[in-house]
Parts: sequence; C-alpha cells; structure tokens
Amino acid sequence: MADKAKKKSRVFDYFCTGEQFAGGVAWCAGCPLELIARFVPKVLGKDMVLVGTPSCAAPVFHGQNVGAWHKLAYYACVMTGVASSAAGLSRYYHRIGREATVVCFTGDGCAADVGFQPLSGAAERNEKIIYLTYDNEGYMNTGNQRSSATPLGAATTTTPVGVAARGKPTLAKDMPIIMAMHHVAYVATASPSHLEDFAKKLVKAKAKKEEGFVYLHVFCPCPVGWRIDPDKTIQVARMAVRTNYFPLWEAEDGHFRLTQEVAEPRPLAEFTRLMRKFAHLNEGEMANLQQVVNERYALIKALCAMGKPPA
Amino acid sequence: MKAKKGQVRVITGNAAAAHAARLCRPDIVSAYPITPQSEVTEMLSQFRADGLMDAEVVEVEGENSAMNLVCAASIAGARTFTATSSYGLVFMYDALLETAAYRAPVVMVNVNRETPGIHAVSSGQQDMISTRDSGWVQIIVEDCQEILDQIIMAYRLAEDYDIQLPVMVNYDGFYLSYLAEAVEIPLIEDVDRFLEPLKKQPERPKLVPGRPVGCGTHGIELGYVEARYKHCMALERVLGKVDEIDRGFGAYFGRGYGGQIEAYRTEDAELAILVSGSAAGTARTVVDAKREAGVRVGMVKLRLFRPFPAGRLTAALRGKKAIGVIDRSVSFGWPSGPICTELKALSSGLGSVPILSYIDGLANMDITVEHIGRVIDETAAAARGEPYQEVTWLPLES
Amino acid sequence: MKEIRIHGRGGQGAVLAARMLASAFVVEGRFVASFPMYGFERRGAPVVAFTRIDDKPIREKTQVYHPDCLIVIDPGLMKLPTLFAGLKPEGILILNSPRPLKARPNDNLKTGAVINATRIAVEEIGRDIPNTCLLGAFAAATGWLALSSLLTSLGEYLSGDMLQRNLRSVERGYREVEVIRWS
Amino acid sequence: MVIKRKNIFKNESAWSNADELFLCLDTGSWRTQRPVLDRAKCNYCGLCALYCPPQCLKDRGDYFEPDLEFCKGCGICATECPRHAIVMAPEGDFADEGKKGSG
Repeated sequence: MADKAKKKSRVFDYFCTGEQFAGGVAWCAGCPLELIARFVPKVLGKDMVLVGTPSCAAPVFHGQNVGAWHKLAYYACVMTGVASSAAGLSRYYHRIGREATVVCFTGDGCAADVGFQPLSGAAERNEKIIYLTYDNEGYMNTGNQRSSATPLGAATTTTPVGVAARGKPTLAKDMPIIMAMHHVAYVATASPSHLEDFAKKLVKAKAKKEEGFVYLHVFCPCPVGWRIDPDKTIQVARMAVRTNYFPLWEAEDGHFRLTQEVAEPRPLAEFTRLMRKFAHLNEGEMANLQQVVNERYALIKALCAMGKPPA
Repeated sequence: MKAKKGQVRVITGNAAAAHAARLCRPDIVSAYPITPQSEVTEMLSQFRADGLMDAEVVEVEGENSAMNLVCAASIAGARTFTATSSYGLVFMYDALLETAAYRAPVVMVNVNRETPGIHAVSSGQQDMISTRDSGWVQIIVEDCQEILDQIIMAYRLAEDYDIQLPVMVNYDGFYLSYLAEAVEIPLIEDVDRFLEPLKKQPERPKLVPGRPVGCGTHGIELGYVEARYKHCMALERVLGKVDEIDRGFGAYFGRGYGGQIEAYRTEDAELAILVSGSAAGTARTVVDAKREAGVRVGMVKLRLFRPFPAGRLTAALRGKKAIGVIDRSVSFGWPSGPICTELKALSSGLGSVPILSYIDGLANMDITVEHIGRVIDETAAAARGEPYQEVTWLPLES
Repeated sequence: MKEIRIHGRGGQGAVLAARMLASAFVVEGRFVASFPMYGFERRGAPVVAFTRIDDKPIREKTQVYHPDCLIVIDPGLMKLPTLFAGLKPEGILILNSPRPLKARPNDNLKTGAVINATRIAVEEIGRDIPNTCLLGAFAAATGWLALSSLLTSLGEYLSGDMLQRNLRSVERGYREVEVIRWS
Repeated sequence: MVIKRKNIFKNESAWSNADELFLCLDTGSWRTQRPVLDRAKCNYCGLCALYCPPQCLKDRGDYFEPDLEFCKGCGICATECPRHAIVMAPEGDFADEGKKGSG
C-alpha cells in the first residue's frame, strides 16, 4: 500500500476543500464542464463566491426555487452583467474587509460575445475578481450555434455545411490574448486534460486576484455539439494541447510563459479527426486551419521570448 | 421640534442630486456619464477625490454595467447610488428588471430625456415611461430642493424592510438638471439621524461568502408566482410608506412634498389639471392667475408614478367636472398620453367626467404659461359641458 | 420678477455668469432661478442662459420669453436676428464690445451699457473670459444689485489668484461701463 | 385578497439555500454502460477519480471504486486509466443487480 500511495497523483494535494456540488446534477455525460465546475472550488476553497449566468452551467449553478445543487455562495445575473456584478460584489467585500474569492464562471458565448463589454471594462479597471471562461467554442446551451470563439470552418447549427456554405467562414476571437492585452494581473489558459497545470494556475489566480484582474480561459470540448464520444472529451482536450491548437500558457504581470511546452507538436488532423464538427474540411481547408494554429502559436512564442519586462 | 437647518447654496439640480447621494453615505457609487446627467457622475468622482465622500466610486464602461454593479453590491449588503438618463436607462433595461426582482434597494436618479430613435439631446419623460413595467418605484420631482430631499427619502423607502425595492428619482433634463437655484443642503449628521431607523430593522437577505445561498434562483411554477406576488404587494405597500416618509421628512427638515401626490388648490375646485415634474411649478403660477380671473381650477402634481397612486388621485380628483392631463411623453398604441391613460383607469372612482389629454414638452419644447393656460381654458369649457378634443398635441396646435 | 437672458458662446462663461449672478442676488436675500439651454457642449457654439430674480419663490420652470435685460457676452452675437426677441419695453442691454453703440439697436431698449470686457479680461485675467467683467457692468447699469454682493458671490465659484483677478475684472466693469439712456 | 398558502421562500425575493434543500438528481439511472474495476490492475494513481466529471470514484485507501449511484456511464475513467484497470460493460448485463455493485 505504501508504494501505491506514492503513485497517487499530486493533483489531490491541491484540494483544500471537499465536493461542493450534489452527486447528481444536470450536465451531459462526459462533459468536461462538470469536471471543471467541481474542480475549481476544491482548489480555490470555500470563500469562493460564484457568479454565473444563463449557459450550460446555469441549470446547475442556479437553484430551483429554494433548492440548490451546490453549497457555494452564488450570484446569478443577466448575461450582460457577469463581470460588472462580480465587480460590485468584490468592491463591497473588500470595503468591509471580508475575505472572498469572487469567480465569474461563464461560457465563451458570454465572455467573448454578449458579456464582452463588461468583461473588458472590469479588466481595464483591474477589478479584483477571477473571470473563468469555459470555452466550448459555441452556444451549446441553446443547441450548438456559433459564437465568436467558434473556430474557422467548424460546423454549427448557424454555420452549417451545405452546397453554399462550408462552416464558419471567420476565425475564432483569440480571447486569452485579448484579455492579456488588457494588462491585468494574471491571464492563463488551462485544460481539463492537464489538471496539475490547471490547479497551479488556480492557486496563482487566487493570489493574483488580490492585486487585480485574473482571467482564466479553460478548454471545454462539448461531446454533443462537437460530436465526440463521451469518453473521449479529455483525450480531445489533451490532443488540443499536443497539436498547439490550445497551447497552455500564462501571463503574470505581462510576463508570458508556456507552462506545457510541446516538444514535437502533432499535426492538427490528429485533433480534428476526434470529432465530427471538422469532418467536412478538405485538404485546403485543413491547411488553412493548421496555418491559423501555427500563427497563433508563433504569437505566443514571440510573447514568451520577450521575457520578463524590465523592472 | 425645530426644523433642521442646512447650508443654502445656489446649485444645479444635478449638483443637488450629487450632494444628496453624498449625504446618504453610499458604500458603492457607479454611474456612466450621459447628457444631461454627466454633472452628477463628475461631482461624485470629485467628492471622492476631495475626500468628501467615503465611497467606492467605480467608473464603469457603460450603464448596463453600472446597474449590474450596484445591484450586486446591494445584494452583498452595500448602500449604492447610480444615475443615468435616456439611452443609458434603456441600455440597462435587463439589469433594471433584475435589480427590481432581486429586491435590491438601489437608489438611482434618472434625468429625464427623450429616448433613442428620433435622436434628441433634449428633455422629455419618455425614458421613464419606457421602463414603467420594470418593477421599480418611480418618483418624479419638481425642483432642485425636491431632488435633494427626495433622494434622501428614497433611501428610507428603498431600504425599508417592508419594501426592499429599487427607487428611481426622475427629474427633467435641462429644465432641472441645469437649473441653478438656492438649495438648502442639510448637515450630514441630520441626514444620518433621519436614516437611522433603517439600522433598527431586521437584516435583509445578503450574499455572504461561505454561506450556501444563491441570489437569483430559477423560479419554478408557484415559486415564480410567489416571488412576483410579493413584489407586487411590496409596491402596494410603497403607497402608504411614501406618505409616511414624506411626513417624517417634513417634521424633521421642515420641508414636505405631499408624498404620492401634491394637491394644489383642488379642494374647492370645479376642474383640475394633472401635471408632473418641472411643469408643475409653472402650472402653480397659471392656476393662481386663473383663480384671480375667477376660474375655480386646481392642480394635482403626480409625484409617484409607480406604483400608481390610484387611491389618493381618486380622492383628490373626485367630484371635479373635468380634468386636463399634461404628459411629457407619448403612449405608443394609445392615443392619449401615458399618465392620462392611467388616470382614465380610475374612471369608476372619478365618474364619467371629461378627461382631456395634452401632449407637450417633448424634445425640450417648453410647457409654457400660455400652454397651461390653454389646457385650463379648454378643461373649463369641457366642465361646462362644451365639446372637447380628446387628445391635443400642444406644440403642433399652438 | 426680473428676467435676464444671457447670450454667449460655449467657453465664454455664459452659464457660469448666470449662476454667479443668481448667487449674488441670493446674497441680498432674493429668490433666483437660472438655467442654460444648449444641446451638446461645444466651444464656440451659441449658448443662451436665463436668470430670474424675485422677492418670492420662483415657480416657473419655463424659458424666458420676455426678458427685462439682455447680457451679450460676444459682440458678434448682435447679428443674431432673434437677439431682441420678446424684450420688454424699458429693456436693458449689457454688451461686451470694443465700440460704442452707434444707434439704438431696438425700440424697446431704454438703457444700453457697453463695456470692452474682452480687453479688461485679457488685462486682468490674462484670458478672454469676459463674463465677470460684464456682471460688474450689469450691476452698475441696472442698479438692481450692489457691487459688494457680486464680489461676495464670486467666492463661491473661484478661489486664490483667479478670484482676485476676477474681482478686479468685476470692479473695472462696474466703474468703466458706458451707459446710454434713451428716452 | 388573502393568500393562505405557505410561502416557498422565507425572503421577499427568490433565493436558493442548500441548507434548506440540497437538490440531487438520480443520474445513476442515465447510464447505459458501467465501469467495472479490476482491482489487481489498479495502482491507486487516482486519475480515474480526477477525470471523472461527476467525481463519483471513491477513495478506498488503496484503490478507487466507481460509485454507481451517480455515475452517468460516460466511460472517461476507463479511457483515461493508464493501466486499463477499468472496462465499460453494458448496463443490461447487470439488470438484476440494481444500481449498486461494481467490479
């Protein structure tokens, strides 16, 4: 048993509190959102105040009448008001000296689209909050419509494939880079496939939110919308990292660093073939998407190469 | 008891609003500038910068964020203040609904201005009318002193344990926002004492880290109905509470406004006009002049628009032979102005007397002495049984 | 009740002048109401401001249509076709101009007061802000207001060196204004 | 009008409260396949527990055991187990056993 204990994953050491959600909640089988939602409070602790909005998370985050699916202090708000509501909570808790970790938890549809303005505003004001985006690359709660985080070429119900259309014609908004360019305290990407990396970033986020705004962009493959077998979502997330489709990095006070540099990145096709939303892409379209991945990765590399800014 | 005295200064309506907010010691202030409200936002930032107000002032990137921010802060336990106008008010519409349903006791001034579409940087109550069904308490005031006093009273109302509702204090853009007149600014210690009863009541629900509670749950069937019902009942309680707070304010500071409505020379009047906002001031002078000329006219100033003061309006207007109503906005889909349309809903109490609707004061156009004179003359004619026009757009017909 | 209409351009201090005037009357225990009418706040664009003074509370919230007195901060505004609109008989004009009035510009005018407020402002304040100088001229030409009340009211709006400079500007306006009375 | 019904919410507004009512779904009934653990292969690394979205693998001291009360049968634990100690078996094979029971 002693040698077995040695093998137990170090990730468990990051947990400072127990499960905050009910055993059975309404998320799809295999959805990494459930994993992320249960994981985050365990690392951040019980002073977390969760701020949420209509999204795949809402049926579990919001209660039903007086009943609740979790034990966290929770504030539900309109999609346009997540970051600003969190700022209101955080400002008051700081004013009265109450310990609190105010965490916005929204999908990419809120963060990158309808809730973007207040998010950008809160970042610019360096509000002492954590904003976590789970990126499933579309509006999944309403049935897989495109968002501005939907990648080039992806098929969704509003960017379908037909004789006159080939999926989404434009690129995904590069949210974590956009947020890093707000010069906030801390920005990081994370993946449910790399849980220790994720846990470290949460720990750092909790500390950095005392200085200012923290933005976490977490990859969240959707088994339903992307058409992935439920057991493969973590593999898809892992392959997104290994192909540099979703590089794991952080920017602490403007200092960029790859936290999981991939020695020999795999071709993008090894990622796209795990799901159906890219199944229609021809060779040229695949090459275009690969080019996008290469360019975005080159940007991250260039930012990392700048090193620590002079004091 | 001797009325508490303050310092008299010549300040604008906007400055009166900012001073009122400062005097109530808010925890969190957040507003986005917009003409003709900007002076309020600027002054609050200056109070903060000068160390005259110990509040967190958050310069948000839009009105929607301002309302979400103060709503959430309020739910955390803060006393909050915000200010807006027109485009800003409608931009925060979703958050307005949420703030009301969350029963967050936010106090906001809305500086009345025309709404988007026919672009107009000018006065009009259309913005307030457009948010009528948001579940807020809506109060309309007449002059700079009333702006200041009503904001202080608004906190007593909003934060009352039996009420717990956001309160919107409306005043005319330009005509009041930029009007400079002598205003008595109370001492902050006196305002503290006036607001003191709020500290002696049960604690309203607050979002506290570590407690397993959630503000904003799904209302499922009867849960939804119950929350809606409670909201409507709270609005009903506002009616009497507004009068009570007004009386208390009058006793303490020596200035009262009548609560839900103010009836001016109506008791022995044969006919009456119903007016709100800055036009009520002008209407007084016209009523006085017409009285001199032998016309038995009175005026009712509508102060509370939501909830609608049906009982007190009926009592003040019952027995009048005709009523003229001046609206500074329109009611899309009804021919008469919105306040007039609502008054007509009281016909069971008022009897089938002529109710004449006048649309005036849109887009900064003046509700002049002549216009109000015409309203009184035509209402008097209707009271005598002469034929009358149901709806008159005064600027188009004078 | 006296009603005053002030014509100026954005940046010349018409709105502030109206408020200072109101404050000065409050010093004398009078009731006042003052407000400007403009849309966008733009430097150089024409601005109108109204001030009412009375011995009892002022309830009218309308614009001023029949002024007793006009204060014109910019001589170029004399060309405005509506400048004298509604002026009451026995009307008073307070004009900032480097040139004296050649003729009676309006039949309702009884008193014309001209002061080169721009020159005085440049000399005393160092910038072309003629508003306070014109208020001094107003006090002298109308006799409605004591100079001392005006000087007191300035303290509510200005401080330090700027207050001192403006006080000198007011006093020079009061002393140097040239008043013509038509019969 | 007098409403006699007992209030659902203690407050004026609609708040949830986990202390009053902690909700839970019977997600164990969603399953069409279930994880079956071969304890001999398990090395107690815990990756199955970490990756399980509903977090329903229980730490038994030297192995992790699927708790079928809430397991939705997604199969992530089986796919992620580096030692292939978990296999997914059709739920129909266990029709007689109810929810409980595991490998």
